[in-house]
Amino acid sequence: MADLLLWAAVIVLALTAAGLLRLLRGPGAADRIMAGQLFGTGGAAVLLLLGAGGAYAAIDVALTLALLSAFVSLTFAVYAGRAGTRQALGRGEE
Amino acid sequence: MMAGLVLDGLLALLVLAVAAWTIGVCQTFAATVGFTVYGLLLAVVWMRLAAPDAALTEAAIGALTGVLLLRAAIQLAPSEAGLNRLRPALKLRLLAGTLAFAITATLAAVVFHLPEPAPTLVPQVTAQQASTGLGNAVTAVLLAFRAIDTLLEAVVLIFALVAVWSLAPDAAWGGIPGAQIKGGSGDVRAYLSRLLPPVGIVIAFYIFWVGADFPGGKFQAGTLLAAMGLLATMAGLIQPPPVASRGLRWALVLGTLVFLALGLAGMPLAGAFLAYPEGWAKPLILLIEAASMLSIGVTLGLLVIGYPAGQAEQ
Amino acid sequence: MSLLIDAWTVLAVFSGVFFFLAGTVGLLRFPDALTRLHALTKADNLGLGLIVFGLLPQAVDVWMALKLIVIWLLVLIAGAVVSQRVARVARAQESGQ
Amino acid sequence: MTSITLFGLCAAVLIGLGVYGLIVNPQPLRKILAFNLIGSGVFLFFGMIARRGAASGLGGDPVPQALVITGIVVAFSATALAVALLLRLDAAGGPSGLDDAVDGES
Repeated sequence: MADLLLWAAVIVLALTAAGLLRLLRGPGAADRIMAGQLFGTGGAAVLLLLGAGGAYAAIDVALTLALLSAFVSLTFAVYAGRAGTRQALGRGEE
Repeated sequence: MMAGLVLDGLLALLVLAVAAWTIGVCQTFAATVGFTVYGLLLAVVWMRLAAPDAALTEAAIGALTGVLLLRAAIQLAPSEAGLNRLRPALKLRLLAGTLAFAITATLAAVVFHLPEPAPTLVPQVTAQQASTGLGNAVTAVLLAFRAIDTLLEAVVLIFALVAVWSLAPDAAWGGIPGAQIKGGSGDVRAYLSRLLPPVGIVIAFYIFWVGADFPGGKFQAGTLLAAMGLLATMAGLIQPPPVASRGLRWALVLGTLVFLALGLAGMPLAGAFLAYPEGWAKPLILLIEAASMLSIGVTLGLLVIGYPAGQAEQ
Repeated sequence: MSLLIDAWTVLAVFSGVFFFLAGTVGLLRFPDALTRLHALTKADNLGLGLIVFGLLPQAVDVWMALKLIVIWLLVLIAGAVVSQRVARVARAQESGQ
Repeated sequence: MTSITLFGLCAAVLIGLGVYGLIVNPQPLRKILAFNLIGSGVFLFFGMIARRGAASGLGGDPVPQALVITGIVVAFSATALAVALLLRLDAAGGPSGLDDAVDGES
């Protein structure tokens, strides 16, 4: 059973890694924040699967992660939304 | 066990990919997002290394560092935009690359030549752990066997905050730390900033309480409190107290004072500095943890908010 | 009985993983930021929700089950609020270009 | 090739990446970010050593793990101080690029 959950964790991590492409290519800040959010959710899912598989402390880590990824994603979205940011970052874009 | 190795391999590759990308990408905002993702992945790596306390700390501190770097990136964006397109000379990059490769190769060699009967302090810790009454070995090390490190670490945090505050321009000294944040916008963001902090505080106290016997503890709980405070502050719902306020300064040093007082009390009562009288270890440790959790939370939050900039500059 | 529980866990967890797959494919393949956002938040929250439901019977005590539910609710609420802000950034980004 | 060695090598490469980023990146804020990579690489190295010392029911040796926790928090406060210095330098209109050699070539 634990091994099966571990394989599920491997698949979820692989899928989250695919989300990395969007992080790398994402034309705009919005796409990058979304990729960050996907990592937050995916990371929490991987930790839950590890936690149920035996390392019970992983559930607490997932709890902290879920709480803080909300905080970080919101802060990134707010700052990316500010007029000054887009204009300043627009110039910096490759 | 195969699944474990595949998971670890994928994790290591992912961590390195995100780290390399964070170094390579031109745009600072993207690098900050990459660094936050890197912190998340590192928390999972710490779980795979059977260090749940470190995973909790990494997840919490990673979030604070991400926000800290983002705020700095936004403020420095105009002046640093010009530097974005500057590609350092090829010569410099080659030299840096060889140095980095040399460091990595040496460390890799060390990894392969570690002493075979791996040195460990587990027997000593487990032997003495019963006297502290704590189930969590890491908390026992942090607050009983190596209490002096934790005490000095709390002092280092206060020094860091004093140093950050001392950067304030003279006109703004004693004022409200951080840039003046306009009033809470009534939109969805204020909704979450009102909803999360109570939940976060309950989770922080849970993480603190569970830290005695299971992974958790005051550092992780303090960081969560700091994150919730920041969330409310950045939404403009609360304002950090001015630097000059007495209450704030007491809150900052409370944890260290309690730690120091109990440590000194240990000398007459238990024969040595930072020693706990027989049977009293757990309650005293929990008292110290409670006090330093609040102090660490306030200190870390104010470290992110930064020095009082006053109206002139922002 | 425990076989039934394990079967339920496997079924729920792997359907949750399937929704993660859908979410990630949506994030990569959809043309613009707003559609990607739609795919991301819907699929991920559902994926995590199914994984949580799959793991509930495996919980050793009621506290663990409670934590699983709290984690899922946190991700749901965060997803809802943050996607609003990200949509605003995405729209501004579209109009900006 | 156990997963412990794997993470040890991962830590070594992280430290190398951090050093490279620290030297090459012209922006001071990115240098701070690279410095954080070096820090987390070193802590990961500690974690690998701790994992090797696992015995009698403990997943890892608690002493290096305790050092890592203290280290992560202190590294954060050092980063906060470095960022504050940078912001104050910027606010006072100081030069944003620290390294003239990079600017010199243009």
